[in-house]
Amino acid sequence: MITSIIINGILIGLIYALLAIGLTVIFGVMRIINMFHGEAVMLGMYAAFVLFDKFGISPYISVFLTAPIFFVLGSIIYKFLIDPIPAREREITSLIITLGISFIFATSAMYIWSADYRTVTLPFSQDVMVFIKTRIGYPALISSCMSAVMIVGFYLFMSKTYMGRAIRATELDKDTASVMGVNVKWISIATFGIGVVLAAMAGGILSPIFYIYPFVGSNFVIKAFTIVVLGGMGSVTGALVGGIILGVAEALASTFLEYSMKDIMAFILFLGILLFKPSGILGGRTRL
Amino acid sequence: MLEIKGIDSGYGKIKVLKDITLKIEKGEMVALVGPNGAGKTTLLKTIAGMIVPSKGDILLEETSISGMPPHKTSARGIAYVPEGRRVFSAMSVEENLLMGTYLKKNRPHKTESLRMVYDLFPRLEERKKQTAGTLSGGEQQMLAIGRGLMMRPKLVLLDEPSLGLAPLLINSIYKVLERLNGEGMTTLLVEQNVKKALSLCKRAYVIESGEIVMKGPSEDILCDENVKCTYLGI
Amino acid sequence: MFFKILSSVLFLLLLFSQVSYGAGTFKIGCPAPMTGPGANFGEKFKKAYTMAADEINAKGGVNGTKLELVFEDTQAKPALAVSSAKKLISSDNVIALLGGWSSGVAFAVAPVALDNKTPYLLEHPALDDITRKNNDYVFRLQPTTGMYSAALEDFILKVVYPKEKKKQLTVAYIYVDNAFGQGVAKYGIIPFFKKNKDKFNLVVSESYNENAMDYKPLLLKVKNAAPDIVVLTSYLTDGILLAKQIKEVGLQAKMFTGTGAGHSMQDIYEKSGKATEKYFSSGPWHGEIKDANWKKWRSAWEKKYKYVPGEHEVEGYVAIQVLAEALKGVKSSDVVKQREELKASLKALNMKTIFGTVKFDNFDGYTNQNKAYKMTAVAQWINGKLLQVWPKEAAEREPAY
Amino acid sequence: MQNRSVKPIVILFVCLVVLSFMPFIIDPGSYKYLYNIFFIVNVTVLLATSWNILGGFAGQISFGHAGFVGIGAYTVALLHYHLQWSPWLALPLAGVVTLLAAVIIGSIAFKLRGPYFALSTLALAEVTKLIAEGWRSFTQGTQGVVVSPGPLLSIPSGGALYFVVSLWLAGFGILCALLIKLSKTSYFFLAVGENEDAALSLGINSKKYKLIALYISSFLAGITGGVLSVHTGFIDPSSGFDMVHTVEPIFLTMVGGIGTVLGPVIGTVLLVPVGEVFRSHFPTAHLLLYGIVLVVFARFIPKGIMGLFRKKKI
Amino acid sequence: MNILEIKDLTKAFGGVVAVSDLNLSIREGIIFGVVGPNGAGKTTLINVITGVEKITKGSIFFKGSDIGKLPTFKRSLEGITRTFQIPQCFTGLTVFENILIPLLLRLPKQEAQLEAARIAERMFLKDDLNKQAQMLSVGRLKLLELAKAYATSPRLLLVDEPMGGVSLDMMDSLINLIKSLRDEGITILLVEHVMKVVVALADELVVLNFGKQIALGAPQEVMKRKEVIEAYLGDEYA
Repeated sequence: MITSIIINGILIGLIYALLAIGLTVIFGVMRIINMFHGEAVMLGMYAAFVLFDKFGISPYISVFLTAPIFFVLGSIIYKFLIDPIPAREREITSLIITLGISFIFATSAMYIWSADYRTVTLPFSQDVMVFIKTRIGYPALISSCMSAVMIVGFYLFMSKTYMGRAIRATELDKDTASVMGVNVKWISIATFGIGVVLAAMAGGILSPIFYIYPFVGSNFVIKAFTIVVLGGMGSVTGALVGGIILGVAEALASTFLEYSMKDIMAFILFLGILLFKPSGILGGRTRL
Repeated sequence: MLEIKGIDSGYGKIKVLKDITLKIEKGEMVALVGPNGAGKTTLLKTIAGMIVPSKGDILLEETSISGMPPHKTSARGIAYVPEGRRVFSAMSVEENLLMGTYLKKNRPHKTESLRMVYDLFPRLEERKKQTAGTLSGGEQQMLAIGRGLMMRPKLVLLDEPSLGLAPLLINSIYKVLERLNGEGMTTLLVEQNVKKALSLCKRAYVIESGEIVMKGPSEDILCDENVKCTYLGI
Repeated sequence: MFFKILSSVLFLLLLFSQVSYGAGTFKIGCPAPMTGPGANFGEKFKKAYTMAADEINAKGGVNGTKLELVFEDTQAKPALAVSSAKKLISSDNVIALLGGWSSGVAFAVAPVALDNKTPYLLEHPALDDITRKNNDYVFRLQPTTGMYSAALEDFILKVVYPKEKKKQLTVAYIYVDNAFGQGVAKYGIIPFFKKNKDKFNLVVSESYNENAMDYKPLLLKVKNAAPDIVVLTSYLTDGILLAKQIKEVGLQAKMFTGTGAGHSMQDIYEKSGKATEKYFSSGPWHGEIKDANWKKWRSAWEKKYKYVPGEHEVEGYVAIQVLAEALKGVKSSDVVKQREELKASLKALNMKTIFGTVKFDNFDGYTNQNKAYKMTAVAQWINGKLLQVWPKEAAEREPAY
Repeated sequence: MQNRSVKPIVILFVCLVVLSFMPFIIDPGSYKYLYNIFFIVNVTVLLATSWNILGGFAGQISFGHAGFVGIGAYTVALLHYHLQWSPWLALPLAGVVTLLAAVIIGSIAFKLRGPYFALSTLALAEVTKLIAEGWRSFTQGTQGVVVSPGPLLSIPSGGALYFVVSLWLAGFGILCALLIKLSKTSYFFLAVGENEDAALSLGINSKKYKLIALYISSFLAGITGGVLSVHTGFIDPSSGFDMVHTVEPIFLTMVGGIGTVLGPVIGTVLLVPVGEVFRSHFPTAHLLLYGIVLVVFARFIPKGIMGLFRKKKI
Repeated sequence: MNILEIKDLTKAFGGVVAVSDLNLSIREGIIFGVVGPNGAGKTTLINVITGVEKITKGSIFFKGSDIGKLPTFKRSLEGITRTFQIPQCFTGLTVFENILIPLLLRLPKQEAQLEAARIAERMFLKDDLNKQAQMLSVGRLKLLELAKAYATSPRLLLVDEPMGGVSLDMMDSLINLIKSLRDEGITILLVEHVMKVVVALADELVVLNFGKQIALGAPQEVMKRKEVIEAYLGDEYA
């Protein structure tokens, strides 16, 4: 049973990590806490649902089709609502603005899709494979693997492409990045867009194994925050490690203590890291 | 190459530079010296576009670049090598250098540029995978200069390249600068190490409290009593 | 200056909101979760109330007075619900309050109803304590959490236990950690299995947070205990995930049963990808299904809303009918007196509805509680249909056990 | 000088006394909903003021006020439930118990600065909520606890009583804020919030002042929770520790003007009724409208309403 | 009598040694100059004396008692105050409030206000009294730094590059101001780059390079030493 528990912990941890990445990127580069992160996940789930329901496109494919739309959405929000705020007020004002947007998104979703619960039921939703005596459902397996691929892909984007490096450079030193020829303003807009895309993609990938309703976003936010802190703010590998540690720790706590203990476990981890290594598990400097 | 006509500049309402006029010819290496807080860095930042001057004009090859954001001035060929250790600390050495080829026009020359920098600073090649933040001060300075050179600039603005370095390292960095100047690179060098800077450059400007108080050939400035007094207290 | 104007305009708006419009109707206050996680249920009840009220109004209303429904969003939060209830009572002058979906909300609203001497009719919040507080203004027509398992207990003792021919059956119980889940656990399921210790061994009994994403560690633990019977008390979303993940971890048992709520909603079958096939669900029944009126109502519902109604829809619909019936006894025109008359009339009510007979009694510590033990049933999911299988007299088909 | 510091206190006192007569002018019996809104406004003023003392005066942004409110609310509810205390009598204790909790919370959270401090308060608030959910034998878990307020000094519990009590508690909160603002301490708060390193180098014991701000803030927030629990007559973890209690005081203070005594009051008086009116007039769309109001306010007046006035001492 | 004694002081950041085995004694009532090229450890020395940075090795005695373990604010209350090279003012507050804050720690409000006005006048800040600190120029901010530090009634004042950004005409008055502070009996540790200022002010001068002391003595004499000129001005100068 213990191997099964750990394997399952890792699989859910990968999904947790994907949920956190959009948040950590936006916070890392712009020091903005995006309060509508959960709602972006929710919109991603609905996008996946609609494309699956109407056109039969698998969420694992449609996340790539809808990404440009979410990029534009995120960029517009940053360009017109957050960027014009004077820097001195931005840290907290952006909190209110993104909170307001979260209300707007959630209610709009209710008007568009009603408050009904939706699910994406794939043709192979009941199929199971067995791996080291652990039964893993295909949707769970594919979603976790997709998460891993996305995280690795994003890591490569951030380390191997000019744009990715420009984003990191901007995060580390705006002024110096700008004299390298980086249009810092545009990179900030793009980073916000990317953060929203990552949240929406996480939603899409989550849709086959979770349920969807307009207010589902709030379920993910605290989890995502926990991982951002565990892994270190702004760090992609940190989010991955943080997600897996959280997944496994929760699984172990819920097995050997009581199931309801797992959340307390998560917060004890959270506080412990904050107190003893506020820069996150991988710690040190801001790293990728 | 570069012509600055009577600019005022500063941060917000604080005026740091007053009526600065300055000229650099192509292929020239000019020093800008002055005490801490005199406005040297502010001037470089203004040229690079990080600060918009409130008055006056800046011309690069006869076109005004005044008020242009830094990513545009860099596209026009200005490389600003910031003071201190402003390398991208969490990125590797090679990633730092590649940031120098961020501009589209420089991307095709990526490999040659890297080769050139690694030839200039073999230390950097040895440590290309290392995180920049873990380099020693001198290596970070080399990295910052190398990164600027990756931009294949027409004009390099060097901000205190000898800051906090041991004499040996300073010498090796200065040798590189000399060699690059010999190859025709135009440079504006800001230095607190007056003697060094003046020995390298033929011409210099002295700035104090945001004003150019003296300009001319290096030898003249070195002999000036006032300068001696400011720097040596003699 | 702009803000001064804005604030004075808003203040005026506020005062105008006090003016009650549409006088000459019976206003019924409906605090419901219209946004937030319970919004789906708010919509269900809104449909049910509206359908019943429209039918009554089409026939000319009650004694010539039409019914008017006033909705307020509670987000399923007790504090907001209290605020809504106060507003409905004082500024909308409603004659009675309805429902509120969740036990937590009803628990908080009940004292407000008492303070304002306004009848409060519950059709779904099930926590026993709500009608055990000697609160004379609170009426409940449906079974309490403690009654939810009445039919299930009967079914397990009379059908399952004899059939298994084992001395002791092992049972795993998983329930959602909220007022409803706690209520069912505390008043229904756990006491039942403890009382019959000789026949059953409760090997796992754990609660879970309703927003959890991953139940597999819990289910693996259950699987490890290899129970004969798995009892689940869940809402919809958690029910769906549980059903899917039970399949995934390969947890097998002789019997899976829910206790109403999520497990008796059509959604759970479809949205779990049919994972609840053969699941039982025990809770409030879907109404007197042998009744001709029930059949008529059900086809009318399906025609109007294009889906098969469950317990929530029946309860909501019947609640309005019960109120309408009781309102026949209201004669005066002053709302304060009307409320008293309505209360008296509700107390005297004995009415046959499609949900069953509704009569509010005081018994066993309950006040104004419909003796609804019999309004529970065990139903089973077979081929996408949840049909009642127990008690025998209300069965639509034989249980597949 | 003396006059200048007494004047605002006198004005506050006069306002409170005048407003206390409101129930004689507008009948609480027939305007229950209006009084309900008044009550919510008063309580929210108290909570926003409490947040402002910590976040605005001392510059320590807290994401954990829901935790304080929850602890206060549960103190009243549990004293009533276990020991049959009158909830009214338990009210001051709500503040005290919350303050004691803040001693523990502060000793952990103040090891950190800036966003890390904010996040740790968020985590600590969640932990207290999980304890309230998990410790069923003591807190009744998610089932919640009923509180029946009963009369206060033979004044029957009802709209008028809630209004007057909440009004004076809000007044008490504003008075605390005023006294701080008019005292020397406010300068030390400002110094610590603006630049902790500079403050330390000038001999200001920053930890002490951060703790003072936290203690006052938590005491007021705990009382807020206590009153809410008395008014609602019911408390469960999801409503006691609702994230709204964290988020609402922050944006109301921001809208009104952070760090000023009047800011939280103005923000609350302006926006809370709007929210309530939206909610009852547009049961499904109110969050959408409220969201738009938030975005517009933050986008166009990022410094808050008090920021529009040049002189913003109070 | 020595007001400050530093014994075998070492401060390392990880592997980098900023101050190494330093021994210093500062007599009461003098201006003690500290010079050296950038990165020589001057600011680190100030940080260690004020307790912003913990000591790696060694000890610090202030008026004869070991203060090595006291927190920054207590050292300030004992009489050790500093100014920052990059001014650390309360930027959102007015100049007057900036000066008032340290005074409030030991005076009643009214007296503190009078005193603050007096200090502002003395520090040439009278005209800026009601301006927000963030509106000041760098030079004025340096004055404000000094005013704030002076308001704590220090016995030992550590001044980190007061002249940076100060206009030429202002420099002389500033020199006189610092002199007058010494004449009041305040011991001053002065870190400065502008040599003419150091030479004009310092009664005693130490030159640091790479965290080590390379010369100590009267300024005129020290500045002539070969090793100082090499370290400070470039090796070929001499």
